[in-house]
Amino acid sequence: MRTSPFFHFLMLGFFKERKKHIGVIAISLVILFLLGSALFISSSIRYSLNQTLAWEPDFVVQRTQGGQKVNAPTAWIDDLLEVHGISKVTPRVYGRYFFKAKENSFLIVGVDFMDEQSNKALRMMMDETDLKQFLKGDNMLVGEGVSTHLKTHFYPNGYTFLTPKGVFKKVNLFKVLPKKSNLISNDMIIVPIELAREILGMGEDEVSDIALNVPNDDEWDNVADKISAFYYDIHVTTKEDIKKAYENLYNYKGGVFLILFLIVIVTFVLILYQRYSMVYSSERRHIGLLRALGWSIRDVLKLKFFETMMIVVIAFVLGVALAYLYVFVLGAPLLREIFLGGANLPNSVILVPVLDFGILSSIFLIYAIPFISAVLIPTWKIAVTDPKEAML
Amino acid sequence: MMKAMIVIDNLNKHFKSGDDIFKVLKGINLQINSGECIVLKGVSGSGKTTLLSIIGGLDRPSSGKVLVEGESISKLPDLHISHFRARKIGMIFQHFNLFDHLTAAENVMIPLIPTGLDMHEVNHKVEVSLKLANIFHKANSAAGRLSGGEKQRVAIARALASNPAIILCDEPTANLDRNNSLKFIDILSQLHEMGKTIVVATHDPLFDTLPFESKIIPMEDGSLVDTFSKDTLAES
Amino acid sequence: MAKAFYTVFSFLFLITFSVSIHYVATDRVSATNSLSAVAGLTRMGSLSLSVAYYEPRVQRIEKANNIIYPEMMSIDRMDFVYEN
Amino acid sequence: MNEILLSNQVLVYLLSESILFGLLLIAFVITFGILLKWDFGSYSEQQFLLERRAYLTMTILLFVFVVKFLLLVYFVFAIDSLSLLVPGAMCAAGVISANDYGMLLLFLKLVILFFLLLWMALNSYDLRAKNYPIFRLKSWLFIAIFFIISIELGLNFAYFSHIDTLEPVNCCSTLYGQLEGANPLPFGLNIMTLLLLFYLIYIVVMGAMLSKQRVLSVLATLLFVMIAYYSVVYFFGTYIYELPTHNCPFCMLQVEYYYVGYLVWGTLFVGAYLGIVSSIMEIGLKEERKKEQTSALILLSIFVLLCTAYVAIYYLRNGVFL
Repeated sequence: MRTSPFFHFLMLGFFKERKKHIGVIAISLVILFLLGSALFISSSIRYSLNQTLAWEPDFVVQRTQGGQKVNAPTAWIDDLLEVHGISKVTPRVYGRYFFKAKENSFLIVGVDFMDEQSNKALRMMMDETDLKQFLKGDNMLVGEGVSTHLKTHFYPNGYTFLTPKGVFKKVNLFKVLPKKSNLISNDMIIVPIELAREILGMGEDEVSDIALNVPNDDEWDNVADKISAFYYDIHVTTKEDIKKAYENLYNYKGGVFLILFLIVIVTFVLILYQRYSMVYSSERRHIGLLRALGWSIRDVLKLKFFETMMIVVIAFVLGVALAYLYVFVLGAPLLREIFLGGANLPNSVILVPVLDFGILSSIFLIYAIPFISAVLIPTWKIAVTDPKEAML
Repeated sequence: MMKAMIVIDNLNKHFKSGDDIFKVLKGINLQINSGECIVLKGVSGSGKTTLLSIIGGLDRPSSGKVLVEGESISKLPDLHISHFRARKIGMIFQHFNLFDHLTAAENVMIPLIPTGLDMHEVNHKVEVSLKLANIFHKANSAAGRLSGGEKQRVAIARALASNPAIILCDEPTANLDRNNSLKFIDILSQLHEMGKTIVVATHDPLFDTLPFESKIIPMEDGSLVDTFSKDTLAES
Repeated sequence: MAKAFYTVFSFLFLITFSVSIHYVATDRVSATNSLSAVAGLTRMGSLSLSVAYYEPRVQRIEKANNIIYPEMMSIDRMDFVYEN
Repeated sequence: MNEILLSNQVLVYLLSESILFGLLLIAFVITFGILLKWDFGSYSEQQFLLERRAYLTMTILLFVFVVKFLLLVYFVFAIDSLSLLVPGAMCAAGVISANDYGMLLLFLKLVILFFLLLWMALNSYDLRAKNYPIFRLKSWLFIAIFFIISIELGLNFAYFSHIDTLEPVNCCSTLYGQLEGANPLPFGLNIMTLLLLFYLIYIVVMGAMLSKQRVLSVLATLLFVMIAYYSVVYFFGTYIYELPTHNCPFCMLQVEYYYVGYLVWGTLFVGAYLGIVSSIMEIGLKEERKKEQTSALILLSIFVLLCTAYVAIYYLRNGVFL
């Protein structure tokens, strides 16, 4: 085995006195773990949402009055269809249904199953016979959160909705949406569009809002301008806006986390500075001896630098791996509630692993730079120890 | 033909403590030739340890010069003075100064690390100097577990590791019993035969009658009292 | 002691390796597919947050999460971020 | 609080830069004190203390150099990821031109890295000599670097706090594209003459380095960096993107082009820096710096080969030039 004598000595010092390093590595692990988990969760959610964006409509047109969204008339659909460059204009009917007993709410979404895209998507979820069965009666597809909630309140096979008109409407629970889509479907109830109108108390000529696609990206701005000019109370949201909102949401949550971490890091730096000043001052005689035996300041600095780098690398790999295990294997219990909220229905999402250069380098920089900076001055102080210390 | 190895020219050293200036060495002039053995004798506080560390480049003079093989070492930048220590000086300390958690061989390795040799050469040199100091059989025992005499021999092996021309000993027998002290003197005479320049700072009377040619220089209150040559071999 | 080094670093390597194995072997496609299916069906891809920031505030019936200051916003409320 | 400032990468970046600045501030105070009292001939305790303190400056600067280099890559990466938030920006080009500070900041970063490298070279020479012959020179150089870095820190904060997320910015095609026939190239060159110059100056640089014409090699390398920049943006880049109208120095840093931009710009700048610094050292201090010269030559050659390879491979595959 060809190793350099310097390396050999570095390892000797490092492993024979490992007790000195374990404390620092432990604190580092905690910090890296928390930081890594927060960033992993937010980037994973952001990744999944960006994946679903491809299926979302390019534009959503809403009617607003006094800043509040109100239902739009179906007549708008025909107007929009006449604009050149617009395809796939579909009405959307949705709203929240409050489960009075516990003050929880579901998202009721009405779907026009005759629509081509909806039909295709539905086929991705169930086979032919199921499909026919489903369309026959008053059936609903519910998210996992809804299904659990209903079950605990003794509605295992369906639920009787109370419409705003005071009529009871019984709907069968046909199927639970897969757990994998929990990120968006947890509190969702999918029903045929007419049924949704009934439950939400909307008129036949009303829709919640209108979704439309513009296949030519270059025309987006033009079309948005054109639609906005149609009515005085129209509000147009583009896919870009949604994308930005996601970006902001997770920058916001991640950012708040990071700012909290800055405080932690400052404390960390102070502790490190103290600790290394202490550890190193106990090594004073040793270093003095090394210096007396012909080690230059540069050699000692090199030794201490590599020692620090070993700690940084060990802590970084372990910390990130722990965070990975916690978030992507165990599903980040507790911490994910900060990102998803835990006020309504408990959501157990499956977080798709996302590791990229941006996250890893961010974690590394925010940990390693304060760490090494804190150790720098104590290291220098010990490295310039007078060789005559060895004579005392 | 005697070659001047170390030349000390009007060397002064003082420490400041508060407003008082503490003069440790006062105008020392000395020439040490290659292959000579010098014993600096004096009570503690006479400045012999300070003189020794200035010769070894461990401490800096306040004024005056130390020339080793014609080159002044008292004003060299750290990188160079460290190099000088690593190549030219073998130090033997009063308290052995070994790393207790390392083995004997690893202790001997330390001065060889900054010289940039590869592992193979280093191991070879370690083995040679351990054998020279007659402690090779304990190469792999932790230094902390060795007896006083064994520790001393490891310290000697370490001082010899980079094959230096100059060996400096600071109170080498202070922590040894009489038997081990005599063994130390044996090794010292071996080194003398090898042609090393040796400087010993001690107050041990054992060094008054060394079995080989040496020069005893008494020190008192920071100055050399008198220099006289004493041929102990001729006397015996 | 170089042995200790190799032990520690092969351990770290093992960890990195198993993380990458898990990362590569994770079934991303089916997760993405079921998300896409729901998004395609409903034309909606918004998060199923227990807080829906796109909802108008007046409609909300919420439990005060701090009994001493019931009017204090809970930490999971996001809508104030988007008021621009 | 601006939403840009809440982006993870920007936060991490600004924090790192601030910490580095704190360290540099310590180094600055020390260096200033040393410059006032430095007297190498003296045997006083104070002089030895100053010599020891100089080691702290060295340690800090070495650390800062390494981290600044990493942070430059990280900075480019961060602004690239911000292009999602800034309307109209398709890549880093749009974000960097979102306000007047961006381009200046990027330029300063390149300048700082050059000077830090120069400082490293001077320092290693100074340490190897036996009497710190250029100690004052390198200290003054550090003080100059410190002032540039202070400006850079200010620009960092000014830049990131003045990115408007509502006002659309220009994308690279408007920033670098040839609009209305205006010629973006310097000295009224056209693509053919630009390419001719590119290879010609490359040969001059090689020749000057090999024949040890130091002054010529510094000048030629400087000129080469400039010509190479325009050549990559207006000619070689189009082969990387395989689109004749796509002129942008930043898009090639993205994953779609396998991050090749980092390699292209990295070899060019590191190669040129090493060449210039080692040549300056040889002019000023009469010292052989063979290793640096050789690595500079190798890096610049890799750069030229890489650029040429993109064109050649495109031609071999499609049988035509763009």
